Amino acid sequence: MNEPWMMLIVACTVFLIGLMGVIFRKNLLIVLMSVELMLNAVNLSFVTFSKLHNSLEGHISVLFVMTVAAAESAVGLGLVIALFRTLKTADSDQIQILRD
Amino acid sequence: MENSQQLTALLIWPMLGSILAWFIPKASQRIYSLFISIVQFALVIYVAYPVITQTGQGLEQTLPWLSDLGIQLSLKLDSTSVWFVLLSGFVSFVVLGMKGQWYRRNTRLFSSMAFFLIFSINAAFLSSNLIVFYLSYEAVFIPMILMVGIWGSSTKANSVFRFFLMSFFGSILMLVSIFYLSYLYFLKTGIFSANLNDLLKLSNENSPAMLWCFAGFFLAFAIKVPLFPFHGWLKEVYVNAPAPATIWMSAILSKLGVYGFIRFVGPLFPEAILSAQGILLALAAFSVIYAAFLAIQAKDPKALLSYSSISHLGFVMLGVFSMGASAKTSAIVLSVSHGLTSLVLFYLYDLIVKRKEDVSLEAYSGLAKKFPILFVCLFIGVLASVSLPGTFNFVGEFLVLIHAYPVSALCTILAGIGVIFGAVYMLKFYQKLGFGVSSDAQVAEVAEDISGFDLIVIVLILALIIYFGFQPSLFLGGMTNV
Amino acid sequence: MFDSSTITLIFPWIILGFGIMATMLASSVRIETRLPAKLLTIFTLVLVMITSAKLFNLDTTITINGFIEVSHLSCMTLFFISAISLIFVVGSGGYLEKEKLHISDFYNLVLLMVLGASVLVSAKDLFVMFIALEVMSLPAYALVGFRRNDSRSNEAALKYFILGGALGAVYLLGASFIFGASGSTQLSQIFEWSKIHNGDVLLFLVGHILVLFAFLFKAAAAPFHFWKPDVYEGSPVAVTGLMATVITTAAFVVLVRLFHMVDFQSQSFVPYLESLKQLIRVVAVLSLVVGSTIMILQKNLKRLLAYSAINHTGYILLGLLGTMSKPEQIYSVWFYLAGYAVISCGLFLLLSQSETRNDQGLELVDLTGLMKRNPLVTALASIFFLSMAGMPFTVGFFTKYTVFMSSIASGEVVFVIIAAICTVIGAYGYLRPVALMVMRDPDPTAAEFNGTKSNQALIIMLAVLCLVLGVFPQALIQLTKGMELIP
Amino acid sequence: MDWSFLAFVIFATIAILGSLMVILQKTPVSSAFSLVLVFFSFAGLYALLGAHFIAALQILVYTGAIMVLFVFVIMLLGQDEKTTDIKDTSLLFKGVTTLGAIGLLSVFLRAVMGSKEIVAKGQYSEEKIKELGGNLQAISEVLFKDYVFHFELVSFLILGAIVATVALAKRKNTYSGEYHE
Amino acid sequence: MNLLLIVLFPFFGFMINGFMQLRSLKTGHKISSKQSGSIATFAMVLSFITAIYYFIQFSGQQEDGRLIEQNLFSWIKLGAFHVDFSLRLDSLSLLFTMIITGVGSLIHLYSIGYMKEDETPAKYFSYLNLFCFMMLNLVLGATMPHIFLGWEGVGLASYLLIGYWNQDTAKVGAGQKAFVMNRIGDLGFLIAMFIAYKYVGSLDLVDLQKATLSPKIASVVGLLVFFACTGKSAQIPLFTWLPDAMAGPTPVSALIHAATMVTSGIYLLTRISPLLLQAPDVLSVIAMVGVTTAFVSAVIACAQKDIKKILAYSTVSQLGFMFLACGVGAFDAGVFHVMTHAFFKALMFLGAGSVIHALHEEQNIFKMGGLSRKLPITTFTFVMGWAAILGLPPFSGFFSKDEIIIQSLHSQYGNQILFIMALASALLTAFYMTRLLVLVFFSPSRMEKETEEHAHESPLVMTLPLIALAILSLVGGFMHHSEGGHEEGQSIMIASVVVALIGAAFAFFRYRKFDKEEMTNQFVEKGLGIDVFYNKFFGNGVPLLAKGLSKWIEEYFIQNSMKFCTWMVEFSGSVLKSFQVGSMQVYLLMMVVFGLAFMIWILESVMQGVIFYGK
Repeated sequence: MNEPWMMLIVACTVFLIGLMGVIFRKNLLIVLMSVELMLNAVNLSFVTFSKLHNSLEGHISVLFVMTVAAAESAVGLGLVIALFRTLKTADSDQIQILRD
Repeated sequence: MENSQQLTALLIWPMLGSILAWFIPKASQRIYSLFISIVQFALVIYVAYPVITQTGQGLEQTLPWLSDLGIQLSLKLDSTSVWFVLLSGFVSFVVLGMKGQWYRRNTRLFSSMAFFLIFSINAAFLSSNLIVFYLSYEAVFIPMILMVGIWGSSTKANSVFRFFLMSFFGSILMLVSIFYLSYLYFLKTGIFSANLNDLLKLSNENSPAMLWCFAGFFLAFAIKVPLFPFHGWLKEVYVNAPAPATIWMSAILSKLGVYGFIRFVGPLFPEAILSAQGILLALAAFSVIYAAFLAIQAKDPKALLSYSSISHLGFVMLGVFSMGASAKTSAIVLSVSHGLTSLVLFYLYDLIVKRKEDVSLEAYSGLAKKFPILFVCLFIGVLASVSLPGTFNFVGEFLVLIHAYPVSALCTILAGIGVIFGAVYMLKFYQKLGFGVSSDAQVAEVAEDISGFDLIVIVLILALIIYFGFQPSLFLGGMTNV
Repeated sequence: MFDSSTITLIFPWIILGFGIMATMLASSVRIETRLPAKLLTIFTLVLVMITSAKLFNLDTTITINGFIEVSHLSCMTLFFISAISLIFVVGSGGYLEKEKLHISDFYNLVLLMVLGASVLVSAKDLFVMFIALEVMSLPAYALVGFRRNDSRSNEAALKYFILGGALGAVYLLGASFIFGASGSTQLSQIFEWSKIHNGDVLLFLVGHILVLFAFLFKAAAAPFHFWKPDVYEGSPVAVTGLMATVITTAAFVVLVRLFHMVDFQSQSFVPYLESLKQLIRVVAVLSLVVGSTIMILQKNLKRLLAYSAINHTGYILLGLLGTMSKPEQIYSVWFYLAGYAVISCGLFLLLSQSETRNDQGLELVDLTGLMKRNPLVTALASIFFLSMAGMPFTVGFFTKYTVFMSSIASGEVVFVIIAAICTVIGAYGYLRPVALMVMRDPDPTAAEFNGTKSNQALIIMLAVLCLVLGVFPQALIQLTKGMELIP
Repeated sequence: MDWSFLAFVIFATIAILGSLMVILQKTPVSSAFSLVLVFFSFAGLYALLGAHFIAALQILVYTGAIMVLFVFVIMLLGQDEKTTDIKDTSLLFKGVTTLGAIGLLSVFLRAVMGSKEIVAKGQYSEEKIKELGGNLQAISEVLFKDYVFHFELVSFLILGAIVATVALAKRKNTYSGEYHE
Repeated sequence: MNLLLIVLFPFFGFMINGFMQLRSLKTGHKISSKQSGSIATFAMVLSFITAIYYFIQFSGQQEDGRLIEQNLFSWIKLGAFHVDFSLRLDSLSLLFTMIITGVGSLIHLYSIGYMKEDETPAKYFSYLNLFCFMMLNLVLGATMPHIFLGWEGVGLASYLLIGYWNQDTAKVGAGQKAFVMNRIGDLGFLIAMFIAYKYVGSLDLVDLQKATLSPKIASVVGLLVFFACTGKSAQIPLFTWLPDAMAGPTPVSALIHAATMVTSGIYLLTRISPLLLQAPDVLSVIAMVGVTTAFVSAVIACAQKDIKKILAYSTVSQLGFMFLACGVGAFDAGVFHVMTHAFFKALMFLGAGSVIHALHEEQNIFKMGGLSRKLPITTFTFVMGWAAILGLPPFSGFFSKDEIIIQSLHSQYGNQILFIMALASALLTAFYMTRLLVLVFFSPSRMEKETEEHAHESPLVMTLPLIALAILSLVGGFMHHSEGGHEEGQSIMIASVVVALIGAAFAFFRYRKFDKEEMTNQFVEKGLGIDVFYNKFFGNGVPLLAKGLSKWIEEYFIQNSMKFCTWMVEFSGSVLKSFQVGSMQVYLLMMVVFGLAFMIWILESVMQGVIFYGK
């Protein structure tokens, strides 16, 4: 069997790549995708730990995370659509009216 | 100590007055306020009478309030606090009789706030639990800010803010000190308490922590009094405040600081005071001279009076920092006399200003001829302020200085020089207002001389000032046995 | 697995669930008719309050499957959250009407949010926490963006959503690390594990810190506070009020649980306690400073209140700091939360009555000279502002009092002094609107305040509550003292 | 060098490269397709870990549902042209972000090294799962026995998501301004 | 008979007149000077009669029995500190009482005429009575604070009377100057009391007289008390207020600034003489200051043109003589000179008042002349006063002044310098007094026509006191029973008379035919620049210092430090605010950076450096 920490490294890397995407992509859709990436990475981490512990909690968690991810992306996309209606853009640079 | 249930009356009555004020029609607010305050004064006298006569006997009352937070409503009227309570009762009664725009604009709010102020002041003077003291000490801000803000002469908010922020800054650090003291007490005994009697058990400790706590207390009270480097807020507020607020501030609120020093700082931190006594005395003495200089150059008469207030309170602080029972008593006497004097001066100044507004004089001059009786009264007030022998102030100032002298000759002499400058600026003040050729010939018909309530009250106070100038034993007798 | 006794324990949630479904049905019939939804919501919340009040006399803490805890803490918080929401539901009708937002969905979302918050405060499992957090947050995102045609509202919602989503993922990563380290997601088991664990704790620590970050974000503690002013400013006032009360309360309950997740007596975690305290110190001080200093520069009232909320977060963290070594002091945190919620509930309801001349939201200048035009509102607003500043004889004083006391008792004098100074700065910020209202002459372009009688009565009630609690806080303190934290 | 390791390396590489592509692609559509790639490789990793049910769900839920949603919205909003935002972002910003990510990664790496010490204490070993009749069987049992509360809660989550999305994304404001009672 | 009566009569006078004045302001009813003046005078006469009663009582008693003490009430009692409010009459205070009430009565009487034209005579008389009341307190008080009460009280009355015509701010300013300069001296008094209390433990005069202090303390106390006296009695360095004080009505100058108040310094020094005798150094200081003052002010007087100013400087000079007497230990001689000086100087002031009255407020002696024909009684009485001040036998001044000059040489503390300076001062005195006399009364008239025509002798109320005082100036010298003539005193006596005559003759011949204004040395006329110096240094310096303090410390330090605090807070707020850029991604980045920092920090501290530095 592979060393589980290698799996974790993959998870962490993907997580951080997702984080980077959230931070520096301006297109809100890509930002949302990056969030999905982060959640996926977490899933991987859960499953790995679950395997390590001989436990099913991680698996169950993944199920819920998936659901949450779906729900979240639905709401997020709804928000993007609403924003697009008022501002005609999906660019995060355009939403800096509220500041200071 | 005698257990007494009457002390709460001193808190309940003004609170009641504050609430009921909202249900009184505007036109009769002055009468109402006068009534409530007279009854309140009578109550104070009634309650205080046994304390004054039976020397050394105090009244005590403890109500459980927030015992789980270490707060008890322990009230104590002893020979230290009784004078301050009496003074505040008297001053409040006089102030509420003053006529002015506060009885024309937002009247209900004014009376309500006034009684809330009286309530807080009484609570502060009576409480022997430090937290309750702090609570009331800070509650005083609220009506004060509103008064200055709403009825003040200027809409400049800065002065109010400065006053509030500086005082609040000091007092909140005091709160931290109180907490820390009660924490120390907790470490010692396992009980959380902020009662003065309990905390006094810490007073013989001489640790850096106590020094820091002292600093917290010192800052709070030094700002309130105010002492030299902490007086920056004072002038603007005094000048902009309406007369009642000014009188309250200079006659009573500054005494809150003095009282705090006498009641709490002195007993709690004897070691700290002794170790810093030189600096403290020097600060007090310097306050006297410095404020006198400021008063000399002040253009606005009210600013002059404000600075003179700082100067006189410097004397009081000199007495307080000299330590010792006699010096303490002297400081109390001077506090009371300064309270009465500043009451007279600010009161009369307000009357003059009102008259001046009535006749639109460009500058103050030669008014003595037009309002002779008013100016006779003012002159006696000025004399009291320069503490001429025969006035109450002289007794206080003399006692303070004579008791401060053995502690620090230099500071006493420095403060004594303030006496000279006191004469300079007060005479300047009087001369500016009263003497010279007046610029308006028709004033006499338009504005009347002092009369009615004003006259009665002022004559009464002046009579008191002179009477106590010769017979101060009332104040001295009760306090020697403390 | 759910026997009858368990059912009674989770009865409030069941009611909430049915309420949500009923409201949804009611709203789906015709979207213009919102009275049924509103009544249903009120009815549900009242029922929840009653049922949770019934659970007050529960003398033991019951944990259902190790996931959900029914205790004094959770019942009180549940009661409290539903009461606050009830006040908002009752009080914000006029506001929604005015803003043309009055649709049934609002009530549905509020109920969902309450459900999430109420589960969150009872959650004893990292995963329940996450789901409940999302149940609470998703409606909150929608509510923030409820003014769909307003780009500011949209912007606020999106910011909140993206940041919330990212931090949610961070939370999950942390939770997975904790799960990896301890083998469980249940707090009680983690606690047990921490007692006996002896070895490398790095994985756990990283997970724990990540989890804490996520909830510090929800609680808007600096430096995780950035979203708060923007979101407050962009969202409808009633929603801001709900966020300031319900979400803050729930977030702090969880935060407290998370901070006390491990047994600090345990050998492996002894050094960790000190570091954790350091973290709280830094975060608390940062929150205090950021909140108070930026607050005094604000022109927009909601933004000001957002920074004030950050400032308050600092105080609560200070109380939390006190509890790290003295867990019995935890009541100070609860008390602070309750007091703060009462104040901000009143204040936000009051603000929701305003009618400004522009869409920028209520600016500070809109309050100019309010006393001459509307003395009642001025009085009420002053009471709330002074409460926030911590003036005596208002509840704000005792909330600060308990928090200071709690951290002094843990020897954190320096931080209390910093907090005290920040209080002064903050007081300036709260006094500015009061001074504007009281000291200035009326400005013809200033805002109008028109509320219905019932709303006014509600606000007056809250103001009186502020004052009453400022004089007699014992009852509330006694209640909060019962809210012990069980690991 | 066994096969599973090789599979791991392949999947892991695809996953990481795919994620990098997600955040570096110019058009949202290509990002979305890169994401699909990542999802697939993740499914492979799950399978390697013996979580077959999860692997299947991964494909179904993510690729099947979420990605479709994304692509749908992309098309709805007409976001299929190239965006240059990645270039517009200042180098400093990107640099700090990358540095931060690397810093975090190093911390995480150090932390997950601790996983080597983990002692399995759960009851669901591979043998046990086999005994129970496979991964799906075991999960279902746990899910509907112990985690029923979560399950119910998640249903409300979905409900909330629906209501929220509907409330947000409705095209016309149906508010008429008057009460209809 | 009650000792209190002496004090109370003037007090009642003050109260009655004061109330009448206030009432008249209300009703508009004018009170004539006759009405109010007779009340005031009556009060003083009653007081005088009481004093005479005690005089008679005392003269029938032995030296040591001449003491009456009357404790009125306990004034200040605090712990160990105790001051009674009690009156004490002994021969010294009786003498002063008699001077005050006697001369006071005459001057009150005179004032009735003088203030006839005044608008508010009741106010004037009430002030005058107040002054007498305070002055009597000063001399009758048994304790230092009581004396201080009177001491400050007379200062107050002096202030009020100098600035009596308060429409004129210059006059008010003169009063203010007097009050403030007195107060400077009073500070010495106060501190002397503090020290005395510290080392003696009591402020009762008897205790102080009995006390034996270390020479150092005694000198400090003595010096401080003397400093107080220089204020009240217008000695160097605090003498400049007295010439300005002539702004007040002339009877006031006669009473306060010649006869009574200014001599209270002598009274005080005499009172604490036992203390002073313990500190010989102080005595020599007092003597030096006294004689220097006498000489300097005599010089200044020679250059004055204003009749009242001449008299004022003359008063300062004579007071210098009295201090000289005290300084050489001859307190008796000093007190004796106080008495004679009270007679003749009051006489001269009143005479001057009569002249001024006749000439409608003309005070320049070079605009007078030849008045002897118009004002015969005034002239005659003035000549008597002149003779007295010159010390011509048998006038009163002869006895007292010569006593001082003799003592300045022959006393235990005397020396030749003092003697020579005293003689020189006497010479100058003779010169300037003769100059005054000749220019006013005997030289050719230099008046304007109109004033000359209107000049007439004063009414009886004014001349009567003049005559009475003239008689007193003549016989006053015999009231003092000198302890026999000194052998060596004879020659000195003759020398001083000769010196006086030389001065007089010189002046007489110089000014006999004077018909134009004399060109005096401006520097000398302006008081040798001392007053100018004070004005420049203190008059401008204090406001300048005040302005400086208010600008540099108050504005720049106090106010600006408060502003700085506000600025600091606002600045840090705006710095922190600058993080709030509005972009959620920047927010997230900052959270990541901060989070990373926290994480590393925590883990480093927990794991003691295993994260990056390895195990």
